[in-house]
Amino acid sequence: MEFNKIIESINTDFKEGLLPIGEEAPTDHIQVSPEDWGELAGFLRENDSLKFDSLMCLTGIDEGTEEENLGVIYSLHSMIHRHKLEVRITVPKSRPVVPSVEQIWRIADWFEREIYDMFGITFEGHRDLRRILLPEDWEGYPLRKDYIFPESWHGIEVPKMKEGWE
Amino acid sequence: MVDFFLEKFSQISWLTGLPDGILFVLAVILIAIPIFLFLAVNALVVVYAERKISAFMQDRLGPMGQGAGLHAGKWGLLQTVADTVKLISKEDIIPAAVDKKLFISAPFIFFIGSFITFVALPFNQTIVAANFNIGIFYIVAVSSVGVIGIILAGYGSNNKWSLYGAMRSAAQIISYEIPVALSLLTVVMLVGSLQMQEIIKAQDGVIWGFLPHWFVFKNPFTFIAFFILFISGVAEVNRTPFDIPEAESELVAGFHTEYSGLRWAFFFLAEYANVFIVAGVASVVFLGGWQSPIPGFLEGSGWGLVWFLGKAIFLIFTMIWFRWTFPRLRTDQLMVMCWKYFIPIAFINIMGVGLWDLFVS
Amino acid sequence: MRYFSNIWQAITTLLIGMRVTIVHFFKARKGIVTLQYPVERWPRPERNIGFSFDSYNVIRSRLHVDMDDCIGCLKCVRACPVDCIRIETFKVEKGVDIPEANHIGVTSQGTQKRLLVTRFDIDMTECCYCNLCTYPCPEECIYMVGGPNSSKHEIDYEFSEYDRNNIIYRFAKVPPEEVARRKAEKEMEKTAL
Amino acid sequence: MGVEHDHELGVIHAEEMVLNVGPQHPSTHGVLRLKVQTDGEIITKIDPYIGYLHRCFEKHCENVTYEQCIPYIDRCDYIASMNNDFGYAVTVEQLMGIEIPEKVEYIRVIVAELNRIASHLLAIGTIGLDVGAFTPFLYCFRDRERILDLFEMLCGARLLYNYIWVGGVSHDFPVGWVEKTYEFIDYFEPKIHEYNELLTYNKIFIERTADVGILPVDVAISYGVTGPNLRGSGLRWDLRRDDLYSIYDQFEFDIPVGTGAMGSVGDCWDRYYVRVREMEESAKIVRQALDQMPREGDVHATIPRKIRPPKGQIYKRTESPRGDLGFYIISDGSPIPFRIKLRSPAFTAVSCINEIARGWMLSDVMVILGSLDIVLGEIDR
Repeated sequence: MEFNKIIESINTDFKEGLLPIGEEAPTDHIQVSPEDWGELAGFLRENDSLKFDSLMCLTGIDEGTEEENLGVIYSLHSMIHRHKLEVRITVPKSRPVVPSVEQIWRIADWFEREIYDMFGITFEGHRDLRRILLPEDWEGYPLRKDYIFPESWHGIEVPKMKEGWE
Repeated sequence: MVDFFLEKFSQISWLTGLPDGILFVLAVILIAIPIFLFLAVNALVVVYAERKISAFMQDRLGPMGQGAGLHAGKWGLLQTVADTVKLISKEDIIPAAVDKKLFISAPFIFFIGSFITFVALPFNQTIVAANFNIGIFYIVAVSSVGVIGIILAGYGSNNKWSLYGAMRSAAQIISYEIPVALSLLTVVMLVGSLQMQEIIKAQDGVIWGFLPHWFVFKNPFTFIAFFILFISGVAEVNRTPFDIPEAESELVAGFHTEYSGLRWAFFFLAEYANVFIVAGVASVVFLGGWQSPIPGFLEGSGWGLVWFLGKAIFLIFTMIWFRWTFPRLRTDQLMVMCWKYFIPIAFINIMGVGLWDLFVS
Repeated sequence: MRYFSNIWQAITTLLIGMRVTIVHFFKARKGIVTLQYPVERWPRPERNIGFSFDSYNVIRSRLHVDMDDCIGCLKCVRACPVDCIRIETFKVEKGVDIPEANHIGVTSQGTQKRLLVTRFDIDMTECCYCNLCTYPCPEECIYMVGGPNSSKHEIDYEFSEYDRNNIIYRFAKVPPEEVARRKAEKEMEKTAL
Repeated sequence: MGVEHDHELGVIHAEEMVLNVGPQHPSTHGVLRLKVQTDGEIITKIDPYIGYLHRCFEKHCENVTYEQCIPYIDRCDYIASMNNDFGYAVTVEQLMGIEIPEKVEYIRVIVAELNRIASHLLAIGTIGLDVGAFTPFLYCFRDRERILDLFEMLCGARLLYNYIWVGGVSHDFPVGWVEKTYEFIDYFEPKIHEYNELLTYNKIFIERTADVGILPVDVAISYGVTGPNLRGSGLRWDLRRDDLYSIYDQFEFDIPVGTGAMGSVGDCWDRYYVRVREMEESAKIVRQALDQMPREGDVHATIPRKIRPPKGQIYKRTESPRGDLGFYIISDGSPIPFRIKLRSPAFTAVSCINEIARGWMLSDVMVILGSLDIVLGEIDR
């Protein structure tokens, strides 16, 4: 299905006027608010004409220190209809909470844990949200742009310089 | 053999004064030392053979020594010697959390289990430590003493992998005792004796004009019985495809995960002794032991030793060949194979041998 | 029925497998691929594996710098993804030899040097052998030894050492007292300003 | 392990045992740790712990230029570096809108398919090792070695190539390389028969893998499992055909899927056998590509001096030997990427292990893990 048709379908079948249509609207992705996302995800997964049954990728981004915004990008794909959709959600750094889609796409379980690990975005409703790549007691969220690398961890100094090398 | 030594002792004048008990112990020690040496040499040779054979089967060279310095000698001949030196000189580690008594005694129990089995194994017409009248029965009974060692090792190591290995091993060895005993029974039925030498002597002569009158060729049922015995024997000594107690890709090293150095060497030694026992028993019972493959040709006690060792070595080669060809079975499949396939077939075999003996021959 | 087909399948497939290994066993002379490393080195044309040495295009081995050709342009430093190259330079008169600093003014390609390279260190412990530094070099003075560069420097891929610091290669040929003198001069200039 | 006897009810309450498989274990294919809850030998729950090999790949990439990312990407899936580089290069090229010379496309396809063969050889060898067959593993390595020799001849490196660059490849193939590759393909195709004889149709191997660890298609899709694992579950889904990139439309090749020949669709044997079949298909592609490849032509022509993609973002996925290898690249117009996210196929594959290994025995976990063909470098990044 074409991107326009997907938008249309969401607007008509899910919620009237959820997504802007027109010149200024983005042509490759849809931007939704965290409040809508929980329901929309289920709709995208279940609706027969959309049927986004596979979550290809879940990317977290930190939009830089000035904007103070964190984002989550869902790359969806339908194995049946062979169309894709990119969904973006932006949340402020002060309250980074996004509804979890872990029970809709099972892979989101680990993808969300990874983003929680790296960006500190909390996924509401995730049944097992803990760090995945980093140790459980790691402080900070490394992929945020304002992350400062720790000098030491559990008393292990990070060697800055080596002998004979300034 | 004990009688033989006692008789010799009685001819030596200064020994006759000693009490009988001491003479008996002396005789036993004189028998035990060669067996022990044989076990050590056997392990050295079989380990080297295993390395080389596996290497050639896998397009490798195996241990080799070339160039400057003392590597492993020509063709890696010193590899196992070097191994031995390494094992002996290794630090003796007893992990803090193990059950010390069990941990220390386990390798020796395992070793004793295989060591005492050699007592009844005839190497040729005369060399047999004790020519029991219940030889086969003794071997079947004693060869499962080793499992106690394995269980103690697994239990005493205080390691989950070891425990898994021990439990698997116990189940496996106890199960495979049955097809082994049942297939030995077919021969016992034919011979009417449990004595090893009697069984070998019964395999004298020619069958169908050209084949040696070994029990493996005697009739179709004994032919199957031989394979059941051999494969169950392989299973009993925990070798691939039945090596689940030490399955290195699953249980790290199974029951001897925590062992190293000399203690581990005892497991190793006993394992290869067991390999020889399986090959030896199979060749005695089904392949005519010291009987020449061409009846009437190259007989005598010297050649008898050669024929026996030759047959045993061939079977050991086959076991090595198995090991480097097959994947490993799972525990439940191992049990299925034993209880659903080997044991029923072994029972049918016994019946078949009896009927064949009654009606055909 | 399945019972018997299982037995039959097991026997046949296992025997086929055993045939494969025994064929390898008896053909062992022909098919062995082992290389007995310290004695035999890699290019061994008589084995059916591996290729002859001449046909090599590139080789990833130790980095080497021909200091006489280095103009200190820092292109390799910028290309390195792991920051394992360190260069320090001093401005000198263009194209003039400085014998006390072992400095040759003109490179083999005829470029006149503007800079005296007092430090050119490569930490091979950090090097990831990506070869990215060799491409941008305008004078082709940093390269991986061996392969097409074997005429410039023979192959050296076994440069193991007991001390990590020995794998930091220092290519600059300027004597340390000369470096110290120039540093002091620079300091003087700075303070004079 | 405390066993507690409840005499009143006449039942025995047995506690479950927690077993740590890994991080150091012979068959976790790296430093994966599985916290396994077992009831005897039966698995009741598996909780994978990853991250022991975390190397901050994504953070690194935010600090180096697009060219310098490639050595890091090599090290993600270190078994199939060429495919990783290929995916990255294709993604950045699409972001920049670069056209690639035909010869470069052919070289890329050839090396990527050769690397796919090498990766699958490792996969089928290690599954053999996991079930206890040592010899097939060494046969596979013997043949993989020849592919690595080809790569060494091509670019000097044996494992981490940095050969495929954005806009081209680092340099042309050397004299004699094409002939050597032909020679290898001629040598390799009959060898597959040998693996089949020794391992694939071995009864014990079939017993160990068939009907074990069944991954149904819907579960596979929901878990994002892709590549040979998904095809093993019976879905004909291959990005080389279904989401075309590069020049894969010019070759004739089959996409093997699991059929449940030895057990049920989606079992370990199917996943294994799909890989064996895929090696044949890759060999076919390499042969066709070698036949069609223009011998003359420059491979440097389109490499821009400085890779500086326009502001924007892209998600592109390519078929690596393990499945969909996706790159999400956000560019802010500078030569340093704003964000690179690598969507790793092995990451999704290992996430579903609890689903498919539950209820099987301890020995089966290793087989299932082997049949999923994971590379920890890619999972932990």
